[in-house]
Parts: sequence; C-alpha cells; structure tokens
Amino acid sequence: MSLRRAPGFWLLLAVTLAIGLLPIVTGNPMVRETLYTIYLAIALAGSLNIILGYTGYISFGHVVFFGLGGYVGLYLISSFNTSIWLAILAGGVAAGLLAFLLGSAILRLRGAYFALATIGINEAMRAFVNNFPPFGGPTGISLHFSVYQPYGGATQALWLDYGILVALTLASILLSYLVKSSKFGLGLMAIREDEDAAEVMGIHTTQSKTWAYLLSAIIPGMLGVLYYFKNSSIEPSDAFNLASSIELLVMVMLGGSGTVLGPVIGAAGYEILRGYLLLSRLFRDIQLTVSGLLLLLVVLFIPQGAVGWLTRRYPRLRQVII
Amino acid sequence: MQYLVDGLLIGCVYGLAAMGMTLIWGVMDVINLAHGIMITLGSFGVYLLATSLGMNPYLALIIAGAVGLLAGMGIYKIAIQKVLDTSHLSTLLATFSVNMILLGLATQAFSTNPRSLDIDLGSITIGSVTVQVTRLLAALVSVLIAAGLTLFLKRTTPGKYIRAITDNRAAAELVGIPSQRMLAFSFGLGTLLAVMAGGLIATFFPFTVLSGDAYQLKSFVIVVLGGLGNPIGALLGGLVLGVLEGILPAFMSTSWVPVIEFVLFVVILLFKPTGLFGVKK
Amino acid sequence: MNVLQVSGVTKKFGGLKALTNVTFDMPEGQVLGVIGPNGAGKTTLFNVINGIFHPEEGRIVFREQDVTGMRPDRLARLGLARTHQIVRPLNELTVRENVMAGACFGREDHGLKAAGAIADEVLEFVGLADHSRQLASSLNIAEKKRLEMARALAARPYLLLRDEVLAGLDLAEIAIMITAIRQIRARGVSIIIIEHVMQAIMQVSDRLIVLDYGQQIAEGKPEDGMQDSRVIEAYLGNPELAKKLMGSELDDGAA
Amino acid sequence: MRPKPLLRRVVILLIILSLAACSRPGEEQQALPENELRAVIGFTVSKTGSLNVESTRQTNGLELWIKQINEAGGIKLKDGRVVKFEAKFYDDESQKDRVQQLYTRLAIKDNAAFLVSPYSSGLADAAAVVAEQYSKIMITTGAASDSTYQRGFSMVYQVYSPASRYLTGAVDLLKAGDPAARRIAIIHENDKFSTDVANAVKAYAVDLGYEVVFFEGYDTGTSDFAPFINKIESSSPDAILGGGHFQDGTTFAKQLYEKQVAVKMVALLVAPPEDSFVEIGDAAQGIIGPSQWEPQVNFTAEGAAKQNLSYFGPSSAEFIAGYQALFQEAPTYHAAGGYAAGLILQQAIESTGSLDTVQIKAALDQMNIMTFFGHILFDTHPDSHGLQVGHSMVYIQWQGDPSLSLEKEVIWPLEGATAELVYPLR
Repeated sequence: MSLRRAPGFWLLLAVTLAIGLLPIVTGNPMVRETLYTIYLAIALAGSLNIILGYTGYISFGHVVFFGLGGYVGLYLISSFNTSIWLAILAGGVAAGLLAFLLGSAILRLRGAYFALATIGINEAMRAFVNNFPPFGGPTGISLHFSVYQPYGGATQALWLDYGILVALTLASILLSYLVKSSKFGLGLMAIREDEDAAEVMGIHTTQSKTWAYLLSAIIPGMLGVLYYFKNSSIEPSDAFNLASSIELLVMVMLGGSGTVLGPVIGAAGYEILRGYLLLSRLFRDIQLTVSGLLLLLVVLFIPQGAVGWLTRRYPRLRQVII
Repeated sequence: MQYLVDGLLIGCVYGLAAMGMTLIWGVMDVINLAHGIMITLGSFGVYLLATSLGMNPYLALIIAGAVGLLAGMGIYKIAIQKVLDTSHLSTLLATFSVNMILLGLATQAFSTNPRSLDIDLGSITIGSVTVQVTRLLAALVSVLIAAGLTLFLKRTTPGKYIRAITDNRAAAELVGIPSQRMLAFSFGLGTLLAVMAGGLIATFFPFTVLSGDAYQLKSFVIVVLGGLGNPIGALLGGLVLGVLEGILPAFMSTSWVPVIEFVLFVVILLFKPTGLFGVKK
Repeated sequence: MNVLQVSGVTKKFGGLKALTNVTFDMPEGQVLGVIGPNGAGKTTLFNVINGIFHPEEGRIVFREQDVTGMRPDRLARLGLARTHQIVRPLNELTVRENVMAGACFGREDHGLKAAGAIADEVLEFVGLADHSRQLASSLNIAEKKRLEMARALAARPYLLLRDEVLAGLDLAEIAIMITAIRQIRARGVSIIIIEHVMQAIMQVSDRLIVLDYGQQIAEGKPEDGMQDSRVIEAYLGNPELAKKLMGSELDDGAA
Repeated sequence: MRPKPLLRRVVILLIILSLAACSRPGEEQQALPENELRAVIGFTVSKTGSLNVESTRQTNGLELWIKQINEAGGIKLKDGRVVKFEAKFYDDESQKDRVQQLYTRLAIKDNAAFLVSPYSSGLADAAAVVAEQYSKIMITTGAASDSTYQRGFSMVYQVYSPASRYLTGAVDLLKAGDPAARRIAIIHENDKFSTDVANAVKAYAVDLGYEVVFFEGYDTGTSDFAPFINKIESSSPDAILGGGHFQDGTTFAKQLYEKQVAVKMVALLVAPPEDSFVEIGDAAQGIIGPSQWEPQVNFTAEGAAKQNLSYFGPSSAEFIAGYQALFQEAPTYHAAGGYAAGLILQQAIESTGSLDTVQIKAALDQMNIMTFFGHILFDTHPDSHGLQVGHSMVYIQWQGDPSLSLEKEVIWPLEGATAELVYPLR
C-alpha cells in the first residue's frame, strides 16, 4: 500500500485541498470561518487517531497539547514579538516534548488507567498555568492588535492563519496515512490488538508507543498557536477544556477509529451537525441533548464508526477506503 | 485543628460521591462520565422536593435515592448493556452521551442559575473548632451509607452476587448468577450513591446544573486514591482528599491546591494503581 | 555450537517454586520435547527463556550470548520466536498482516514489501494462503494455531518455542503438523516443543525433558525416558496404580 | 437476526436526514415599507454554559430598548429615512470556540449595522478582533476588564465601568466609614475579570496607606471555601474585598457567615447586587456589593445640568416600569447595561442623523452625556481607546433585620445614597 498506488488517499487529499481553497478563491470570510472550525477539528481528530485509533490508547486529555502549544506560541509572540512561523514551530516542539516526557511515564498504564492519567495531566496543567506568572496566570495572555500589522493587518493575518491551517490539516492526513501504511504503523496496530503478543513478536512497545504519542501531539501543538493567535487571547479554562477534548474522541469514534478517512469524516460530520444545531431555530435550545442522543445511537448501533460500517457492509471497499 | 475537622467532614461527602463511581467501575470496569450530572440531579431532586413539597431534605434524600436507583437501572439497560463488553472507548462514550443528554435537559429545565437550600441548623463549637450542623449531619449520613453499603455487599445474597461478578464475571455466570440483572442493579446502586451524595451536598453548598463536573473530577482522584472497586477505600480516599484540601492551603496559596491534587493523582496511578488501600487488580 | 544453554534456572512466585534448578543444553538443529503433567512449569520455562519472566537464579545463554533478564522483544530480534498455548491472533488485522508483523519485527527486520513476500511464502507453507485477506478473527481454532506458527516462522528464528500447538487437533491435522515440524527442522531451525500428544512428541523429538513440580526428573532419548518409573508416576499419580496400569498396558503393546 | 440491520438502517437514515436538513436553514424576510430601513444589531448570548443568567438579562435589556425604539417609530435620519432595529443573536455556549465564527456570520451574512459584545471579558476579546477587522462598531456591556481596551482596538466602546474602578469605591467607603481601619484582605476568583479587579484595588489600597494582609485567588468553580476562610481569618483583616462571579460569591458569603468570621466590612463582586443573593438569608446581612446601576439610584436631568451635561433617554423610573412590564421582574444592572448599549447607539445616530460607521464613531468619541445608567464618556487616547471613564460604580449594602426582611440600600456615591453605611456589618 505504498504512497503511489493508494487511490483512496490521493482522492481524500485532493478533496480536502479543494474544499479548503474554496474560501480563498471566493474570498468569502464567512465560509472561511465555518470551514476553520471544521478543518481544525479534522486536523486534531486525525492526530488523536494516531494514539487512539492505531495504538488503542485512549488519550482523554489530548487538548493539553493544543493548550500548551497555544500558550507557548502566544508567550513568544507577546513577549518576544516572534513571527507566527517561529511560534508555530515552538508550539509543536513544546507539545512534542511534553508528550515525550509524559509518554515514557504514563504509557506504562493501560486502558482506563491511561485515560484517567491523561485527564489528570490536563487538569494539572490547567491548574499549573493558572498560577504561572509568565503565562499571565488566571488572566492569560492577550495580544495587542498591532501584532497583526507585520502580516498586513487583521484581515490578511486571519487569511494567512487559515491558509496555514489548511496546510496543517493536509499534513495531518498525510502523517496519518504514512503512519498507517508504514512498518511503524503495523507495529502500533499489533500493540493495539494484543500488546503482550506484540512484545513477544519483537516490537519495542514502549518506544513505539512513545513515538506514536509524540507524533499525535506535534500538530495539535501547532494548531493551538494558530487558533489562539486568531483569537488574540488565551485563558487557562479555555485552553485546557476537557469537554472539547472528549468531543475529539467522539469525532474519531463517529468516523471510525483506526482508519485514515474515519477521523476526517467524523470531524467534518460532527462539526457540521453541531454548527447546524446551534444555528437552527428548531434545535437551538436543546442542541446539547440532540448531539448526545445522536452520539448514543452511533455508539450503540455503529460502534465501528461510519468507515468501519462501510467496509464491513461492502468488503470490496476495503481496498479503496483507507 | 479547625482545618483538619473541616477536611474530614467534607471528605466524607466526597467519599460518598466517589463510592458510586468506584462501585460501577469495580463491578463492570466502566468509568461513568455521567457521574457528575447524576450528583447534580440528586441536588436538584432534593431541592425540588424540599422547596415545593416542603419536605424535610433528609427525608427527600431517601426518595431521591430510590428514584436514582431506578433511573440508574434504566440508563444501564438503554445505554450501557449493549456496549459493556466492547472497547473501553465505547463504554466511555456511551456514558458521556448520557451526560450530554441529561445536561442538555437539566439546563433547559433549571437553567444555570444557582440554587441553595437555606437550611440553617446553626453550628456547634467544640473547643476551638466551630462546625456546621448541616456538614456534620452530611458526614454522618455519608458514613452511615458507606457502612450500609459494606454490610449489603458482605452480608446479603445480592451483595455477594455483585462481589462475585466484580471478581470474575464469567465464573459468576457459570455458577448461575443472573449477571445482567445484577449489573443493572449495581449500576442503579452506583447512581443511588451519586444522587444521595448530590442531595447531601445540596444541604450546605449552593449548586448549579454545572457543579457536577467538579465533583466528578474529585471522584476520579478519590477512586484511584482509595483503590478501584473498594467502597470503604473510596470513603477513606475521600477523607484523605478532604484533609488535603483542608491542610494544604495553610502552606501554600489556595490556587496551588488543585495542582498538587492532580499531580498526586497521576503519580498514584503510575506507581500504585491499586490505590493506597489496595484491593482488586 | 549450542543454540541454547539453560543452567540452574530457578523461578519463584512468592513462596511457590515454579522452576527449580533446570539445566540443559541444546545443540543447534535439535528438536527438544518438554513433557510433564499440567502445572509442571513447562509454560513457565518458556516464559523464562523468552524473557517474559526473569529467573531468580541461573543463567540463560542464547547462541553464546548471555540473555538472562533480557526483554522479550530484544530476544525476538536475536532470533527466538514463540507460539502461545492460548492463541493470541491480532484479531482486527488480516491473516497476511499478522504474519507480516512477525517478519517485520523478527530477526531479519524486513521492510513491508519483503515482509509481504515472506508472509505469502510462509502462509503457503502452513496452508493458510487462501485465507490471507481475511481478518484473523474469522479463522477457526486450528487455523489460528497454524497462524501463530506461521507468524513465528516468518520471523526466521534460530530457535522456535512451540507451546501445545497440537492440542485440540484431530489425527489428520496432527500428521500434517508433524511433517511441518520435520520440514522446519530440515531448514536448520532448532525447536523446543511442549505437547501432551505423546505419540507426536515421540516421533518428532530428538531428546526429551520431563518436568514435574518444576523439577527436571528425567532427560534423555524419547524411548528410554518413558520407562523411567518416576515419569509414569508423575503422569499417573500414585505408584501402585502406575504399576497395575503399567502391567496391563504393556501386554496390549499400545504405545 | 432480522431486526438489527433494520434498526441500524433507521439510525443511519436519521443522521443523514439531520445533516441534509442543515443545508437550507430558512431565513424569512418581512416586507418593508419603502422609506423604512431595518438596522440589525448582532450579538451572541450564552444560552447554555455558566454565564447563562447574566447573559440572558443583558439580552432582555437590549431587546426592551429595541421594542421601545421601534414602537416610537424608529429614528429619523437626515436623509428622511426612518431606521428601525432588529436583534440577531446566536448561542455562544459561554465558550470562545464559536464566538469568532458567529460574529463573522453576524458581520457578513446578517450584515449587522452594530455589534454588541457577548457577556464576559474573555468572549468580548475574541469578538473585538472580528469587529475591528470588519470595522463594525461594537458596544461592550458585561465586559469590564481593562485589558480589552489596551490592545489597540478603535471600534470597541465600553458601557460598564472598567474592572480597575470596580472596588476602588469600596476602599473610599471604608476610609469614610472607619478611618482607623488599616488591614484589608483581598480575594479573587482565578479568572480574567476578578483578577483585574483584585490587582487594581490592591494598588489603590496600598496607595492610600492600607496594609493588604491577605491577597489570594481561588480556583473557578470552588464550592468549599472552608480552608480559604480559615486562612483569611488567621490574617485577621478589618475588611474583605474581592470575589468573582455570582455562584462563588454567594457560596463564600454563606460560609463566611457560618464560620462567624470577625470582620467589619465585606464587599463582594457581582453577587450582592443580585436580588436572589438574599436567598442565603442572614449571611447576606451587611454585605456590600459594587453595581453598575441600581433602581434606587436616580440620575436626573437637574443633576446632569449641575455638571453641565445633557441628559439623554428615559428616567430610571421609566426604564424600570418598561422592563417590569415586559419581563415581570425588576431589572438588574446587566439588564440596565444592555439597555444603555442601545441608548448610546440611539444618541449617536440621532446626533449624526446617519448610520455611517465613521460618523457614528466620531459621535461616540466626543459623547459626554448623562443617562439613567449614569455618566457616559469614552477615553479616546490610542492605547486605551473606548475605555469607559465617565461612569462610576454604585455600591449597595443589604441592610435591615435578617429575621424580617433585608433591603438593598445604595450607600455610595453619597449624592445617590439612599441610606447610611452600616459599619461594622453585624
């Protein structure tokens, strides 16, 4: 399943790019904003899938990388006036470092214990940042409006921000595919299926898991910088919000964990649905309940997610859908 | 000294809240993400019974508990039973969807403005320690319920069934224990404990639809502290957390306390997953 | 050169002595049978050899390298492969992917393409070629056992540990398996086998070790090993019953 | 197993149906008489999430203004056309994630003429970026923190007194009430607004020679303040200033009373001005709270004239009557803030006779009027543009016999006071 002969993958990449460029071509900021939340979700869900879908480790508090990246990026921009590019890089590195340091410790835990440990880390990070003066403590960091000047004012800056996001989303899909079709990916999936058997087969489980966790953290770290640069301010309760982390799990589950296409469909479908429920007059007040109900139906009747259901229902599709 | 007593009292109630979670987790290896909203609904249940029917809150507690038991069994049948043996992810998301549904309905019904049960039973002063009667009562009731639960698990046949299932569900089924019914019952029991804890909390704290989440996080910490699936462990874990929250502020600024709490939580998970008081794998 | 040297290995779980002072050498290319009643410590011996358990005393030398206490994955990469008593297939992966995993992470550390070729070849060898696109979970127990063996073989091991691969198979399948073992041996792979199917292990093993309560009570050629009274007693319990049965059994001449 | 696949097909159908339904959210357009213009005022409200209460009241205030202005026939513009107003709002779930998406939608798709900020400073910051970018004027109400106006925005105007002037009046109150008092304890919820207030009042108190014996934050959502109160008690302060939002404020006040802490003055943010604060019974006695506006305070045309300011808009009594009629409850300062936001826009449009953003912006820059809400004057200095410098806080205290009924009395500023400060509080 090398890169050249994977039609499903190139198709997915092409479609994501095409839709992503739509607002840039039409220049319509409203479409851009709607697509912004969707592409952010796709990139985050795609990254989470590497540790959740491929390796079978339920990272509950995955938002901690998004929040930390955001904080590091904004700290650099607000204090040292660095360029957005350097800040994004720093955000990614910080998240990667955290994943690496934590990984070797908590990856020894399995199943529910690992999930709880990630919750613990997210809450500990939120409480820590709340008391950490350089990150602005409870008031967080807010950027002066002039920070957009070097990029040609706010409007240009937001378009640039969006452009980078589309690029990062494509990168996350590429990374997801490369990992899945590589030997490293095969090792991860073996760990997911039966970690002890994988070890006996010769897979260095701790190292592979730590690498998977690291890979699943870098892009969220970068996305954090993008998102909070656009918002021009960041607060602890906002950056380490457990609810949005659980939403990521829902997206991967909805789409089909352990596949490349799954998180993309899951994230897009979930965000469109939530967006619609929020704006529609009919569901507006009970949109939380309706989303909950739909999630329950999916968990009960289509646990393997949309992609899983499709490949089970039509096995021939398995070659095309990745 | 005052710090210690405050910590112990609130610790009992935290323990009770966590007991529901540890029971469900121990028996069916499911982390109940709807635990927080159940605690909140417990508070609202007692609040409504007390204000609209003028019922004594502690009596309302029992009714709320009974309703909680039935509701819990219902939720188990609808949402949990089907995904019980599938992946952790499915059970986690199943309980999370229940949380979303209940939270959506509760926000719709009660909106998010805070309510408080104005029960003023005054306070007693023993030596240098002044203690609120409502808190004392809440702590006593928590300990009573904990004892009741332990007796129930040890002495009664359904209690033994539940413990058998906790150890090894397959084996329990082999010897003819109606596991599905017992699982539904234990999920109901877990809900009952959560609802009662919520009711007790309502007697001395104001609460809103959203206050459940904070208690859910605390319950996670306590369950791990006390040892998975061990009700008495949960109570002791609750006491430890309560004392910690009481003592720590004396040594550092209060906003550092959550940092210590969660770091401790991760450390215990790493090095002593069976918790301080052990039991279960 | 000895492919494996186990000397004075003792393994304790709390008070229980699972293995006491087990010592044997294994020349290259040999098939060693390990027999003994249930709970004698056979699988524990395997778990000690392949690094899952670390012995309290004694040393394990694998191809002149002291590997005592080494992690299972490093041992696997040195060329030691193993099948499990209770099959552990990678359920959500296809049969081919299962075997490819063995090839990828075994001794020769192949890339995906090469591993794919090896997988096809090995699947052919164990007769699972037509199932290669199916999910491992869709196989029956006998096929899963063969899958385990294929996965271990794909790793191109020097030493193969087989834990009760024949259990639960019918006579025809056992015959196939025996020829397979002979062919593997012909390729120069040394094998240690744990089996309860006596006639199979008799035909295939060059040497036998008998374990009882973690102690090595007999060692030697398959034929003379069986006569040793302690071996019979270990299997059949009290000596008198053994004698009575021994008497009647010998007359019938059943092996 | 016949039924299972059928059930599954139904579920899939349901999801596809709801996805498809979202492609055409119908927008109905009313017909408009020819010379009438309809200007949209866009904002988000927290229908769900923690800010639901205050945010809904703020929306009520704004909707009252829109209803009244439309019934009065709208505003006549210079070019003879008459403009009426329409509110357009979405639920921001008290979370920042969707604020920018929703405000972009308001600015572009709904073509809002003017924007009003969501409730709370954090969300207002995110919305301000969008307002500035599409150069739409945004009136912020319910967003008190100063930092929003030190970030180079030019289109954002603040109705509320900023956080930095929230509790300074309480220190003046203490100085007037008990010149001997020296020791102040300052507490704050760990969030943007409360921390801004705490830092500002600490600097102000230290300047006046007070000793700040305790200065600490507590985690948002704290419900057990016992350990916190024990620590405050050990620093034996004369007065406790600070707080956070409504829920923690009430909880803190209740537990402070339960633990019978000997303190002479307590001033808490946000909670005391709320009528439901009295639900905590005796614990509410003597508690002081800063408020942006109170029904009892009446700024009058005469008072305005004395400070040579022109008075604009309805009197307090008229506003209260209008609000009571529409919502059957007494207005709080959130509602007054929402109404005042509308009033400010009305004055700017009437004085310029146009909806043109540049002219409205100019009108706002030199606006200096007295309204029922208080004095409105915007700072135009570039690095604090739009900060409200005219409006001053009003301080209330719950006074009376707790067993009978506690009344909310205005005790500061003296010219608007309806009762004397009760000191010490019990």
